[in-house]
Amino acid sequence: MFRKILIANRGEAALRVMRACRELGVATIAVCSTADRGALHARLADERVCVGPDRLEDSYLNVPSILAAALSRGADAVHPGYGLLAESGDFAEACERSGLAFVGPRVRHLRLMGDKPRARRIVEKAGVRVLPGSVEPLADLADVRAVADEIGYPLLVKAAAGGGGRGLGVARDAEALASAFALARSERDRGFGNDLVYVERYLERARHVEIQLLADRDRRVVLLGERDCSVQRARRKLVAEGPAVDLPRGLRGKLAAAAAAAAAAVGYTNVGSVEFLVGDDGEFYFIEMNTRVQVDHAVPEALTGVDLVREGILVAAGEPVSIGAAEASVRGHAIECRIRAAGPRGATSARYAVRAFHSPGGLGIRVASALEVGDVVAGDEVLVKVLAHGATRAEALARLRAALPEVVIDGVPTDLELHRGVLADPAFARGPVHTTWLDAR
Amino acid sequence: MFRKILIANRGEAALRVMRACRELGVATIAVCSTADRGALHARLADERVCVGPDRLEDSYLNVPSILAAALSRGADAVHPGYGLLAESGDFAEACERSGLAFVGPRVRHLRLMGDKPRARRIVEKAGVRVLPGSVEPLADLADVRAVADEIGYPLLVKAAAGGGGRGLGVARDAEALASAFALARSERDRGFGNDLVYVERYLERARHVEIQLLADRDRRVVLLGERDCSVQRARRKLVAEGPAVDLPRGLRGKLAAAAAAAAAAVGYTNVGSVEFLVGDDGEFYFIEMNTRVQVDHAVPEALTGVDLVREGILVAAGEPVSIGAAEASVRGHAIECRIRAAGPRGATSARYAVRAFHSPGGLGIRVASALEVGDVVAGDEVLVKVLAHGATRAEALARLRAALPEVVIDGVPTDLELHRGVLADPAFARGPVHTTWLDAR
Amino acid sequence: MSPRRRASVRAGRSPATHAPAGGRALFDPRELGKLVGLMEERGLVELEIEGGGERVRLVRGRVGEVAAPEIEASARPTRSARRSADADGGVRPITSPMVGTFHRAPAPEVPAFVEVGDVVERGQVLCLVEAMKMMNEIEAEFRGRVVEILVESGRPVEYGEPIFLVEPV
Amino acid sequence: MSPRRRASVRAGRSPATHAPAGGRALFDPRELGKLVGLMEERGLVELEIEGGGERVRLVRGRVGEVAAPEIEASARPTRSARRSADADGGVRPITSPMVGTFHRAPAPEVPAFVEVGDVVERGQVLCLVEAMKMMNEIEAEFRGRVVEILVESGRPVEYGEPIFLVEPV
Repeated sequence: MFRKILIANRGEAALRVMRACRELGVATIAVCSTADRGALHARLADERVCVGPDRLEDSYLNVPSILAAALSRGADAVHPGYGLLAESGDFAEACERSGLAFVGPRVRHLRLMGDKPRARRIVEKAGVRVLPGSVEPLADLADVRAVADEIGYPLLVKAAAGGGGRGLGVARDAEALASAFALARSERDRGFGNDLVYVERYLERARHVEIQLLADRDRRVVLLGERDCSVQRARRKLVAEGPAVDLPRGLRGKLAAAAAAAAAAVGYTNVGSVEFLVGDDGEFYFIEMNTRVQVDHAVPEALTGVDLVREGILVAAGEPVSIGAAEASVRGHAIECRIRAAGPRGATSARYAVRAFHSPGGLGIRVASALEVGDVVAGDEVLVKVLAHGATRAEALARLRAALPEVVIDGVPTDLELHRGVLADPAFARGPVHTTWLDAR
Repeated sequence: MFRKILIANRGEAALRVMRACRELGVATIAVCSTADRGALHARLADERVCVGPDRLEDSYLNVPSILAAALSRGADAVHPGYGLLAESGDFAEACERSGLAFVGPRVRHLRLMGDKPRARRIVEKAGVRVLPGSVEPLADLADVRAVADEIGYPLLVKAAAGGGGRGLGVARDAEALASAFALARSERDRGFGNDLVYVERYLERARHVEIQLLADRDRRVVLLGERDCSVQRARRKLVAEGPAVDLPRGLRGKLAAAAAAAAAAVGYTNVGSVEFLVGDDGEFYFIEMNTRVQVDHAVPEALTGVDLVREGILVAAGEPVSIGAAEASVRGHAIECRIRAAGPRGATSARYAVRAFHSPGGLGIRVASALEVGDVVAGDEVLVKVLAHGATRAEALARLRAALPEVVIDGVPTDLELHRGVLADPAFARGPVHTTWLDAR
Repeated sequence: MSPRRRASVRAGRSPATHAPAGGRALFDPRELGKLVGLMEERGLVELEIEGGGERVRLVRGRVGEVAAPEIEASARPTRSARRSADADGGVRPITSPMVGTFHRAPAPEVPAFVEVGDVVERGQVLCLVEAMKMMNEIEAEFRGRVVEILVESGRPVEYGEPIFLVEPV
Repeated sequence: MSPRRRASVRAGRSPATHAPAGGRALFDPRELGKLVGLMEERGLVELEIEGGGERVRLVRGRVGEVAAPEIEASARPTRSARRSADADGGVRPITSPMVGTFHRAPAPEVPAFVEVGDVVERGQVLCLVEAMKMMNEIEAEFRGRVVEILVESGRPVEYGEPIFLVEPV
């Protein structure tokens, strides 16, 4: 087992990793920027290293500085959390070159699944259907047009190195294609990506369903249920819930088998999830694989009782997965709202000081947040995640509806009302909804 | 079902009741003192009524004012929460005389069980063993001495109207008896009590085990598991956990049967729990019945998934209990720490301003608190309850050990370190411990 | 259970114009509580802030054993709080000494005890507050002219809620 | 993920030049905390700032025994913070521009680059910071006398951590 893990993240993600480390008796090193020296994650870790100035690129994305921190403090592993460097093959490789274990999948998994067209090819070869689309990543608008003519509209244009709903655009006709292409390419500037794009058929009426899995180094894959993340605004997930409501008969098993096949195709290890689009006809298509702990990992955790972050650390340390069955038993129903700061549209540079904060409580409620009074938050930041677990969907929903009005975040405009609207909407209560439902609402 | 409930409480207890009301679609009225107009419970209720000045007696214990608030705002029921007026038969009676439903047991249950010697007699008649002690409440030291000579030392002297570890004293010999008697009588000043005391044999090496139950108006009693509350400092509970570790074979069933018999003896309805002292020899003795939702109700809730506060409201509204079996199935293990402000010994009037507060999170963690930055808290107030649930005791304990270091309460001295010490103590980890363990540690 | 109180500051007279700028009200008790916390923490005895038409001055001293000063404001400006602020030019509120239902007249179809413009004498009955089926007479605490009646007859009132504004004469 | 920052203030030069930014910076208790920090650091008992329609006045002193509790959770005074406080009489810290391991000498068994009392020239190598197996030379930013060496050789340093105190000469 590791003795000391550097956590290359901040906020709630860093706190989540810290908890798992404490349970395992592993010491923690937090990294922070000069602006975050007093932040919660920096205060709660066993050690704290300031790795650079305020800008993300200079601190939390500053790989040499993070590695120097790990090495000079005697860490033997690095946990990237989720977000930031979590899916960077370059970062994982740099860790391993420095003799530090990377808590996550292998470098090749990050690279293979991070390159969307390549991931499609691999997964398709493993017998999992993908949406009709470009076989190779494309760099020119002319090539994009050629593929578009072949597949037909509407089309989705994605950055090859994007993720989390960034750099995606829908083109309903040839005219809209150029701007969708430009949007996808702009993603290059955000991290380790290239400027290639990827085009595929766009399904208008579909659900977004993910299968959670965990695989150890002996390639034993354990499935931990699915979650439906179809409630999205502008492709950003608002609500995740599991199990998915009213899946067509037999489909759950097929999705699980497809996810396991996708993971097996690359010999995947550690925590991951496989995203599918599920059409009204029951057909389903691989979208991508998330090669990390997911932001909404609390949903499978609530359903199975398995601590995914803890298991991920154990697997990275060479331990076998501790779950006996190939499929963890799922109990009850869980729904999670991801509540964001919601500044005026377009004002991405807005900053707000938190004046009061109260986490809701109650039976079956789990809250994830690193918010503190006095924090200054960005206009679109995730502030708090509130999950409700119950024996049935109705119970989980009732608990979540009762919990949201108890969230107090003074000083910051949030999308709490939007979440309350979703939970109160008969269409959501009836379920299921499509990925386009909320935007059209 | 009720339409509008006045919650005659504040802080975390008021929030807890509010949640259940929201789930049931019942409107809420908060009461507050002039000092609490901006407090969380007052802000989160649908309506808020200031019922008097800052002193408890003038506001939260001001029965006429509370009832006037309920009547003038059109409430049809009053929920006392836990603490304050929750076990006052006079308050329940005043509610009912005003045409307001009291959410809790019947007035006679409060009166019968609130009068400790009477409760003993009733329960003894129902076949449940009680500790040798005074049959009648005593008013004179001379009478106390007479009983003491009969029973022998060590002895426990209790206020007949006390509760929660207040007004209790141990007398190891005739000399100590006078001061224990004086202490017990002082409890009279704290609420609705009389100045009578009650004397019983003191068990040095015993565990404190409580059985949770819920009974509807058809006298159907549902048992919801037991919890061990033996970790006490100066008779105040620090830790509650369920199930009780290593109970002698067959004892769990006997305790449950005794609790059911005690409840049946008075025709009890609503939420309640029956306290027992369990000796090393496996003999057990009735202590008292708590005729309310308990402060540590989250333990049985975690174990059974049953929302006790919600069920209590339903039962008060005349609904039958919704749990199918006579004994709810218990799943996993739960441990809860009750963290208090801990000012310097004797400085009960100390006040502290909360400068930072962070609730721990994580899988299986439930936090209950109404603390906010800027709050001014008293030197011995319960600030936050942290519960961990896991599949096994070891898992629950590991989760709780990891959660406590994440509790941030700046500006207030707390007993967090004491809790951490308990959780880290091999004697506690091995379990079980006696009620005197922590004080002797 | 032990008493809990929120730190806050007596809503003093000092701010010439109470104009919270853009939701960032300095007079938010929470905000003031933080300032007081800061003072305690850093050993300040005096703190004065002015800006955006607002001014706050806090002076710390020993007040019994409680460090935090007295309390009188609420996060959400209630009617009572707002009205008190108006009470500047000599006009004083008369508040309800109890919780109950406000009645302007002793019975339906009967004239109200007082109307706006009336001059009332000290001890004169101004209204009834019905609590627990008892009608309680509320008397004027001083001689003055009724400037405004803040609560509608038949509506509930809380403890300390201003019901009349009276200008001493 | 979007950038999150804790409210903070650039370590200003002096109160006189600390112009409130954005019209609300000064009112933030955290902002004020920084000012108080400055006062403590420089031994000020009173501080008044005016500008942009804002005014802040802080007076430091003792208030009986009220609320002395040392609050330091959010700002566990790190070595760097404490040492900066010493930097009074013109003494200035030299901070590490990178994360790594501090070395006073180019190799074991070899004399250190500098000792306390040495006068160093601008550009003179003061120490090495080892990061990612690379030895990085840290040079003096100005001419001065080494007053104190704050970190033990072989110990890790973080970004911005003061490692030398140097008195300009």
